[in-house]
Amino acid sequence: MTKPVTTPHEAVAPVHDGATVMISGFGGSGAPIELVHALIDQGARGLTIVNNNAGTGQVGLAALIREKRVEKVICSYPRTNDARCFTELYLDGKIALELVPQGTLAERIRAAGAGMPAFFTRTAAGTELAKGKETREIDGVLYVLETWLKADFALVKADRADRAGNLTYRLSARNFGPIMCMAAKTSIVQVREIGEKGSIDPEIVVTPGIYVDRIAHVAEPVQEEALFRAGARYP
Amino acid sequence: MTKPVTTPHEAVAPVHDGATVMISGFGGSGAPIELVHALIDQGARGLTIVNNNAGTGQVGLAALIREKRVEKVICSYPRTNDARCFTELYLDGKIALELVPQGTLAERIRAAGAGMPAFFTRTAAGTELAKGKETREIDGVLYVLETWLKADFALVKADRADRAGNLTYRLSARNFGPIMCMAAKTSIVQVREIGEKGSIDPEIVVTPGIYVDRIAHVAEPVQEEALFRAGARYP
Amino acid sequence: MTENLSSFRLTRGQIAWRAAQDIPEGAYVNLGIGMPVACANHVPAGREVTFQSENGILGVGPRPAQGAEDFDLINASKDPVTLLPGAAIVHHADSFAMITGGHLDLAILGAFEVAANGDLANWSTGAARVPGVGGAMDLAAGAKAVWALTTHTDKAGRPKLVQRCDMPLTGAGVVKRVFTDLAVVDVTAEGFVLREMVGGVDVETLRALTGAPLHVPVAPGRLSPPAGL
Amino acid sequence: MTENLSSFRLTRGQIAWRAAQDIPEGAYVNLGIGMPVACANHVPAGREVTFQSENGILGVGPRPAQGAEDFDLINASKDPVTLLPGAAIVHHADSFAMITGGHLDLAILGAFEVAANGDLANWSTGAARVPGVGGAMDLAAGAKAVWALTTHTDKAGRPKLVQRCDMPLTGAGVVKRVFTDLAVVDVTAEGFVLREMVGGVDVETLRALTGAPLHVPVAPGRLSPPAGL
Repeated sequence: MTKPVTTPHEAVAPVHDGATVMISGFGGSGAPIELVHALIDQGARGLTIVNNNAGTGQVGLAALIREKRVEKVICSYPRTNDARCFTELYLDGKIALELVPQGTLAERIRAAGAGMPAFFTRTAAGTELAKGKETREIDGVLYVLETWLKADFALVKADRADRAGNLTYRLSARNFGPIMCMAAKTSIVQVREIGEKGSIDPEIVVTPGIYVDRIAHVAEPVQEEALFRAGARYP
Repeated sequence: MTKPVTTPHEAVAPVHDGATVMISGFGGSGAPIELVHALIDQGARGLTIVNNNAGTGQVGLAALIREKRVEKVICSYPRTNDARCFTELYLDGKIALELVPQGTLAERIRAAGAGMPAFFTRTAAGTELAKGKETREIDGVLYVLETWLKADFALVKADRADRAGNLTYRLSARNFGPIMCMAAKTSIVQVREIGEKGSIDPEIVVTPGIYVDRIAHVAEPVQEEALFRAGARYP
Repeated sequence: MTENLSSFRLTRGQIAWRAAQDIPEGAYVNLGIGMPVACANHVPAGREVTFQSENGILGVGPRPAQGAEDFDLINASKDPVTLLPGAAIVHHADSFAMITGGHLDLAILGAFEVAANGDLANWSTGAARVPGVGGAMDLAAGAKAVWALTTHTDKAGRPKLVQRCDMPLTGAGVVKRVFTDLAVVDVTAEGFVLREMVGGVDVETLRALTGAPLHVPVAPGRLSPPAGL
Repeated sequence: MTENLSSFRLTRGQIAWRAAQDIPEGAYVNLGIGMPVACANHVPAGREVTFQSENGILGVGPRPAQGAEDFDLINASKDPVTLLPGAAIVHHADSFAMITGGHLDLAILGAFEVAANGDLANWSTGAARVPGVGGAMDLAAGAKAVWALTTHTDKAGRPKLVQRCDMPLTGAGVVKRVFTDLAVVDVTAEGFVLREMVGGVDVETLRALTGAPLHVPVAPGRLSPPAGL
């Protein structure tokens, strides 16, 4: 179907208090800064955030956390160059953390998108991150049962979209975007460029439009890393 | 790494008696006819074949079955326009069939490629295709535990390759090719065109070269459907 | 009782037409092999519907002109198709992720039997010499809604809307609406509820041809398809 | 016992160099954060090795020239990289499918502790205020072989090659070879086996610095890295 194109602020309007929100990106690559800043302005709180990290500096996810909108972070690696926004709240017991091995995180997200409530993986078998989880030995190898990870919303940075919602990404900024679009009830995508239907070759589409609900046009997206290096702070 | 480029006959040389062989294709689209015919010439027998179907007419997989090289077929739909090669042996009790719902078949193949020995799916829950399988109710919904499906070899038809083994496919001939390349110990791919490394844009690669072991150059591949309609027979 | 039912029965094209009228604006839809495929030809003008084919196509277009067929671009019935602007191609696991992940709004499937509890039997009569299931179970389990297209009775005149399926199930409790050559029937928590019936047939006749209780509202709609389909 | 060990110890660059010498022709390799990343700089000329980065790159190339960095193209350490001809970009689940599916020939990882049974501890000292695991457990569990790069002892002089890991495990029984600043040690069914040691250090000293029995062949190799790394 033809997808609505809006501003970042309109795009994130439906995010409600208490929502689980996936945010794409690995470090700064693929971080939907404009959508996250719009979410800060929007005001939703009590959020559970799924991201690979827990924010850097004083912009994007770090700023969302600093503004006390986040109750819990599900991520693989909350320690970055400057993770103080998360770290301070975490050490104060004011934000919860679910630490998930990165591949398990990715596969749990895909499993949600694909309708598989649980799967066995070797990752973390025999480690403390498997504590309390069901394990099973299959052909002499120990595996851990991991469950799908769903979200109410995904905020994703892509590169190009057509009006059918088909997406392409830029280089390694692709990372979690495609699977988060699959796993969220409502996926909200910011793109640099929007074309008519048919403007993206069907064979190079990375995210098919069925996974995209709202498109925000951000013609000149900023790079989180650039903001961080410039010492920027939002708001 | 740089992949060897050979003829179809050289490419299938390592297939051994009793091997499990995945063959790409959905009907005629994506069926690696030249590789399958080379496999018929090569002579391996006692094979277990994984395909969506069980061959049509007297060419390709149907011919491999007719030549009594196949002990078992794992597929979702062995009934096609002219499936007599399979049907006759099956009704005579001379070939085994494991019938798998198509999406479960695809996901079992991907799970093998991704190292997940088992996953829960709603497909087939409460039906006779789930008989004997572990089931579990999760959040009030019944799911079936399905296991990965691995292969010794995959015979796959792609469109273009570079010497790093990266592949693109043509239209809906993509179907099972990418996941079969992931799931097989040795994947053998026929392509219409082979370029130097770097000749395929990294962002449009469908199958990364890590999943490709042997490349056969077939500059003018035939379409199974065309052979079938022409009443062709191999050998 | 209505005599000579055959003159009132819808054609297969008319059943597909009727189902197509109910496909919502913006829906992502998979059309099963057989009668359902024809639904694509009858979506009302101006309504945007995206058709998925389980072999990896989102945005299936009409059959190409004769001579322009490309057998690398086929649908689940293995018939040549085209791509509409905005189409996308994916591999088989990604295609079934759309299905089993609950992303399709609707799967319109053929049926051998539909039970009053929504059970669907459409993959095996139990008598076939060679079984085949294809993507039917994935679609039945995964789509947000499943509609069934079928004749109201089989060739021997036996009801295909039944209390319990005799044939092996495709999916349990999945069917939401049934379009037959005589009626449109919803499957609800209370069982079958008549929504529309063809003109010339009375409720008593329809009930006699239905193998489970058929709840009839005060004023069921009239099923009036265009002629010539 | 060898006195004044520090003059014999390899630099971090030399440890990475030594590990790089053993990467087989044609291998697909993931390099962990920290010391392992430098292995990419020391692969012998003419040997073809493909580096994977878990954020979705197969075919990672060297760091770009200053000013040419693109922060949409970074490695797992979040440092800017380039793509080599023949590279491919995939999404995160597809990238970890390469890892957990057993397609990588080798993961070269940093280590806090390596046990004689191959257990690896490299994600948590148990004391960190904020835990972080990243892709370490996936790599440890998934790669066909895992090598560990580490100093032979920690800053307090305690062995990092141990009988049993005290720290939380990253993976159980996964390490096949350890490259330290003093030696190359294989992890076998019999435990640690010395393969090479730096010149100037005697076996007695090495054993004293190793927290588990160290099997020493008749003629262990000499570890002779180039200077200036």
